[in-house]
Amino acid sequence: MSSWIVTNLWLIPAVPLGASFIILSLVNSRRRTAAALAIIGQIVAFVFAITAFLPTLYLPGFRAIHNFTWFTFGDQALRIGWMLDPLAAAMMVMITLVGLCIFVFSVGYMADDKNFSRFFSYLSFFSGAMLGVVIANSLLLLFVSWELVGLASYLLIGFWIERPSAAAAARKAFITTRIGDLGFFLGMLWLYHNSGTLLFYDQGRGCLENAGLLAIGASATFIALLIFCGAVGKSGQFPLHVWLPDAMEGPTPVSALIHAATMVAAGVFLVARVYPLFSLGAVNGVTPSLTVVVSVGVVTALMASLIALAQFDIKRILAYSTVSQLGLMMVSLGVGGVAAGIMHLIAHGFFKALLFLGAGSVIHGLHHEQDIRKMGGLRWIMPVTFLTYAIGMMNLSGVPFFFSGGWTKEEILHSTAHWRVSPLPHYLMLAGVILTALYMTRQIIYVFLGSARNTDFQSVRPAESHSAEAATTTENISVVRTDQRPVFHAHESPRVMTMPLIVLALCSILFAFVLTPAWPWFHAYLNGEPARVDFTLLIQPMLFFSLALVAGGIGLGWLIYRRIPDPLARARPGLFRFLENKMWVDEFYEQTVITFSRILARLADWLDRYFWDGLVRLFAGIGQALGVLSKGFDDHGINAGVDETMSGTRGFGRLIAAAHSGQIQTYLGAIAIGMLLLLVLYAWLG
Amino acid sequence: MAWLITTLIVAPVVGAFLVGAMRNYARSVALAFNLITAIGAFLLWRSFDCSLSGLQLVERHSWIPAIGAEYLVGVDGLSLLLVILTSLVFPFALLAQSRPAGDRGFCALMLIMQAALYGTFTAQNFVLWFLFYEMSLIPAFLLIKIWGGEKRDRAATKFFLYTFLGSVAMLLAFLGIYFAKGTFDFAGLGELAKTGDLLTGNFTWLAFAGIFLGLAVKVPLFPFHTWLPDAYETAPTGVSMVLTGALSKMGVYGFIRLLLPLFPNEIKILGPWLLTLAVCSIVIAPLAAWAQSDLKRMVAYLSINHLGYCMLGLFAVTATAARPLVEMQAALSGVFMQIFNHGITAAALFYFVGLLEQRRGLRGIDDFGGLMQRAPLFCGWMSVAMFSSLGLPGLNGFIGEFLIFKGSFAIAASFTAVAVLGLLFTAIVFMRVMQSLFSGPLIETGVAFADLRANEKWVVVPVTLLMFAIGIVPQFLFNIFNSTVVQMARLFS
Amino acid sequence: MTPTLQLFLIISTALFSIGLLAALSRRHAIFILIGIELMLAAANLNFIAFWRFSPEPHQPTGVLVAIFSIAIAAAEAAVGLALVIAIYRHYHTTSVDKLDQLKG
Amino acid sequence: MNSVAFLLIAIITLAGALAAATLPRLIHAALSLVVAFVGVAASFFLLGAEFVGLVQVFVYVGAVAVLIVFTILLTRREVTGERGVNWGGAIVALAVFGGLLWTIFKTKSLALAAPQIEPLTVKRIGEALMTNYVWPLQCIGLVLTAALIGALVLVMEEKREER
Repeated sequence: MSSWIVTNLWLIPAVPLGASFIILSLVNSRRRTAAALAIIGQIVAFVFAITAFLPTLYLPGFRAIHNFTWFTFGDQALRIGWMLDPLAAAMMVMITLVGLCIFVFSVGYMADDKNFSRFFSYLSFFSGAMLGVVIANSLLLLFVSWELVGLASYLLIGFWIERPSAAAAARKAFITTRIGDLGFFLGMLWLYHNSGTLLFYDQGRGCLENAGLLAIGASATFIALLIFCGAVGKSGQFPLHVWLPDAMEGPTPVSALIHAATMVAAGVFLVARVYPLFSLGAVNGVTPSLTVVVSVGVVTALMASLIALAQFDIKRILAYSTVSQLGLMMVSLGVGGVAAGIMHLIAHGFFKALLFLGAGSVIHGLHHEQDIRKMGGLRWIMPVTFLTYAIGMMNLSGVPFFFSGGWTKEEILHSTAHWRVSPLPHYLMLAGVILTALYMTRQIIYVFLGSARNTDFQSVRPAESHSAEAATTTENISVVRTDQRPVFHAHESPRVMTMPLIVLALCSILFAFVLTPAWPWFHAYLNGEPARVDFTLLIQPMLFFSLALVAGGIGLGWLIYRRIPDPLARARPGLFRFLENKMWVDEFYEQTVITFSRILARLADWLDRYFWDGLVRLFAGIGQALGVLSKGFDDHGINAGVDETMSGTRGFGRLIAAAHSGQIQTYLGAIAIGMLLLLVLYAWLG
Repeated sequence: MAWLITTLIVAPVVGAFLVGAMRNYARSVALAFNLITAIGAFLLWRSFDCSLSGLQLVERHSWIPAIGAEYLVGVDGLSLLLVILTSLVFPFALLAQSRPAGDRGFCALMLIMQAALYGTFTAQNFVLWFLFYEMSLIPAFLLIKIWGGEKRDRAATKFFLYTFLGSVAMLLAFLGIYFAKGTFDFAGLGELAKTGDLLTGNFTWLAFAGIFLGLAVKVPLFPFHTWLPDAYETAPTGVSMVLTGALSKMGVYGFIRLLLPLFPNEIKILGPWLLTLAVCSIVIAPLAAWAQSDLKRMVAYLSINHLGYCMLGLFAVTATAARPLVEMQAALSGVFMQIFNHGITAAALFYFVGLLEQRRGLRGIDDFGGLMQRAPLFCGWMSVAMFSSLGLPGLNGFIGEFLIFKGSFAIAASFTAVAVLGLLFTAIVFMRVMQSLFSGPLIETGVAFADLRANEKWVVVPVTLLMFAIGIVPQFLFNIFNSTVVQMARLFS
Repeated sequence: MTPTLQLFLIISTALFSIGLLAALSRRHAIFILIGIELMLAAANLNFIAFWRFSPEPHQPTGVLVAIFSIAIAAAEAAVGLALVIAIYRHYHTTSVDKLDQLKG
Repeated sequence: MNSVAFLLIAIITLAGALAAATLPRLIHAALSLVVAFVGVAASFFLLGAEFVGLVQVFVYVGAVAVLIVFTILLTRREVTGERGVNWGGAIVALAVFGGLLWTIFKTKSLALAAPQIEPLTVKRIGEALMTNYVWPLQCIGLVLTAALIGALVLVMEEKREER
């Protein structure tokens, strides 16, 4: 069984990919079939993922590979392959499970979209590509899937294609991540050159095994950093984080699946996958490349959580929180806590998908209103959404005991505490915890507590909401006109959307039980060790300290944000504007990099039109001068053809015309001179 | 089966005369003859033994013994690849071209050009090769001159003079070599060059310069490229497809067959400069493309960029001192792949731009908007071509580029590192195109914009399927030229 | 001393230059023709000389080329003189100075 | 090979040629040309190409020179004994002479003595003409015919116009 699933691991990505292409070839009107196909594909992939997961449970440190030749060039073979190990298996299960929830959610969320089936095709395509990233045992296969994932992200961000802002965001995302991918590409080339293979594991010959690492030697730092560029782009790390908040232009399920739970985490996954490269030659677990990872992570995490404090778009807050959580994971990997980082990745996958879907549910219920200033008081109208959202918020803020996010964050803080280089990341991450609690509290208060602030929405009491829930969403856009202003009924989402929320909330809670220090099963599973049970480990000073911090953060948030409008905006308007405008990073890039390359493009065009062409014209002119000299070389045509400026043409034309005296003897003399010149040339060449 | 190659060369010429002689059905006859050549190319492929490295299916007749000219044709992996590419591009180009006035002449000229291309790719003697090489130039000139868009006179003259001057330089250089060594045989000259007694003294540099100029203009290599945007922009769709799909390969082919084997030392001396030119082609061309507003011109610039990758690989293989065999094979395979892929992809892109122009008479990037709402199929298939061109994995463009970069990174790392920027700029250009053409609100030109028609699908679907096939299971293409790559890598090292 | 190839070549060079002189400096059309004939004779002399001094003189290539060349020269002279007559009839001059119909 | 004969022939040839090129009267020049051609023919004899020498005499002295004289007679009305030498032409001719001479002296391999050969019989020339060179021979025949017809047409057409 286990060998069968290893050789046929390709089925896991292939099933959603196949589903995607089948859906794409369907007519747009076959909506039910499309959704059904996508969901069935996802379920099949999930079942396969579980099948692949099971064998990894029996043996600690299980790793099975299947390599084969993709193609041969010259007499060399390019081999790729896939692998099954705890990391891949855990990721697969997470991706397929979260994906499944989001697919189901989308059925409700996208119900009245006219390109419904195309949406599911793209989603399936994404899912397949993402699973490809996870199972790859070759950096090349990983890169291939990586790019396909980027393509899917591009297509889905720009899904509402008639919106110019969506198209711009999609383009920005594609190009920004591609900048990182260039580094990744170069790193891959370098790695291939040094180690002679791109396979991670190949019975001792892979590039992550001893022989390969030995061959890589000192250049490992550069290779690792170049590969890290790819991760920076994909995971929205500073300085390439700018695309991720803009990517929220896509439909909310897309934000949940791609830009929160899976794709953006691929960067973290990549670093974890090639971790031997990063840690090669480590002294006390510290290498230059890992230090860079930590620095980038710290900057990203803090910056993003600060910006999140000043945003008003419900999805953008979550986007910045994603960026900051990814930074946190990078920090964890950088300080050596690989397992901790991956645990947080998976936990984050569950609860961030949950939060985004919750936000989607809110947006859906408010008929595509995203500004949190216009929300409020939704806890009565959307009880299920509120409850699950609160669970997600607890996870994200890092409340331990019942919430997986709390435990994983705990692990990360532990890892940072033991970093040899500097204690600074540890303290900054503690500050990050407070900030996270702050902005999440702010969001919850704005959205769900208090009373409705927007007159466009009529708050509906819980008693009425049942009828709304029963009805399908398409019928729910009932507009009541009062005072010439449309008044929408805010409503709880249909069951097809709330069920995924509940499932995800349960996942994020249940997952917590394999993360506790008392029984760190998941940690051990990832590290390939047997897990031990020790309840005394539950009592740790660190745990209580961070609990205090979280509580402090939430309490502070409650104190500050009880009163709306935003007190920070009132107290420090300058600072608030700075944060609200995303620290002006976008504007900075616009003014520097983008403008610069635009100018470069204009320059290239100008050079081409005038300089190079002019040079050619100059050469043509020299040719013509030679023609005048030899008095027989009729190159009037060259002039007419190449010379754009007609006056020059005419001048040369006259010169040449003067050479055509019509006298036979002049021509004859020119021929003689030509012969003489050839003679001289011949003599010179000897 | 030795007569196969001759059949391939002669059949289009016969077709051209037949088309010229008949009053009607020019297009159908031309397509029928393309079917014949396609079958011929297929038979050639089948009877070609991929495991052997040398020339195969050689046909040899004495022609003008006094000047060492022979009728010597034969194929190795590279030639076969290009013959197949030519056989693919021409029928699609004929299908793509809407019937112009004077269709008879158009089809006849296209067929003659096709014959010339087959000849160029199979001839193994310089005189014969040069004859075919020039033979392709005249139909191309006439096709642009007669059926081109506005500014066609200027563009055609520029195209002709540029390439013709290059050819003259090359011819002179070769005459010099002939007088020095008395042979026009590619293989014989290669042997002489290998032992180091092809030429000596100043004359070597003159000959090198002549041949280099001729080929660099044809490819074109930066900064000899300025004829290309004008020519591609003005040429009618079918001709643009052929120019970029098949004709531009003649230059690269010439580099591989002539310049690199004959002048190894000169190339080594000029190595960094040549690599710089290739990198300039790669980086500057897409930048210039970014600044264009005419789609056809933009694709033309990107074509320069893609051929720049070929040049990078070739120069990396020959121009530097330390060269592991593995990397050379990678770079060469990449170049061969890229030749083929660029032929397919760029032709497809020109086809799509041609469709836009045919539908609305416009091809400015700002003339369209929101087409996705009206013509999703059109946009989808065109996006595939664009993604293939920007090197998305899973489509054909990626494999060639990956191998070129793999090979040349190991040999000339710094140049390759800069060249990677070309990938970014290409992506930026295509993103710009997609954004302004497909997305946003539907603008006036897009109203009642027809989606792909059935006859257009006959062109689009096979080509796109081929792109996917090469991108996912490229082995069938590698099989054609693997032994040739091994042999060539040995030759260059 | 027997004459070497070099001497013959010098003679033919001199002959050629004299022909060139005639063709370039005289205005009468017939002089130009005479000059051309002289140059052709110089070329023929070269052919024969190279044949005679070549390592393989039993191949009569040089001789045959010279014969062909003489034949072509004869044809050229005939046509050239006919042209002179025709031009004379038309323009009533044989001075090439006055014939500049091709002036650009 | 007799060097005295060579010297004599050289002097006759060059003198005749120089006279043909520089004498002011056309008819004198034409007669000097005959001398030069005879000289060239003599050097052919000296080089052992007797047949070519004979052809030279027949064709040039017998046909071309006579043709030239006829032409002179036909166009006699304008005998403006031209004055003033075109110095440009002379300089160019001198430069070419110098250049060629320089090249000849520079090429060391030219100082050869003639090898011994068996005489080249007319039979061998005939065989060569009828075997290896039969195509060029045919072409020459065609060219001559064309030249003949062309010359005739050129001269006749003018007459028709005059009428």
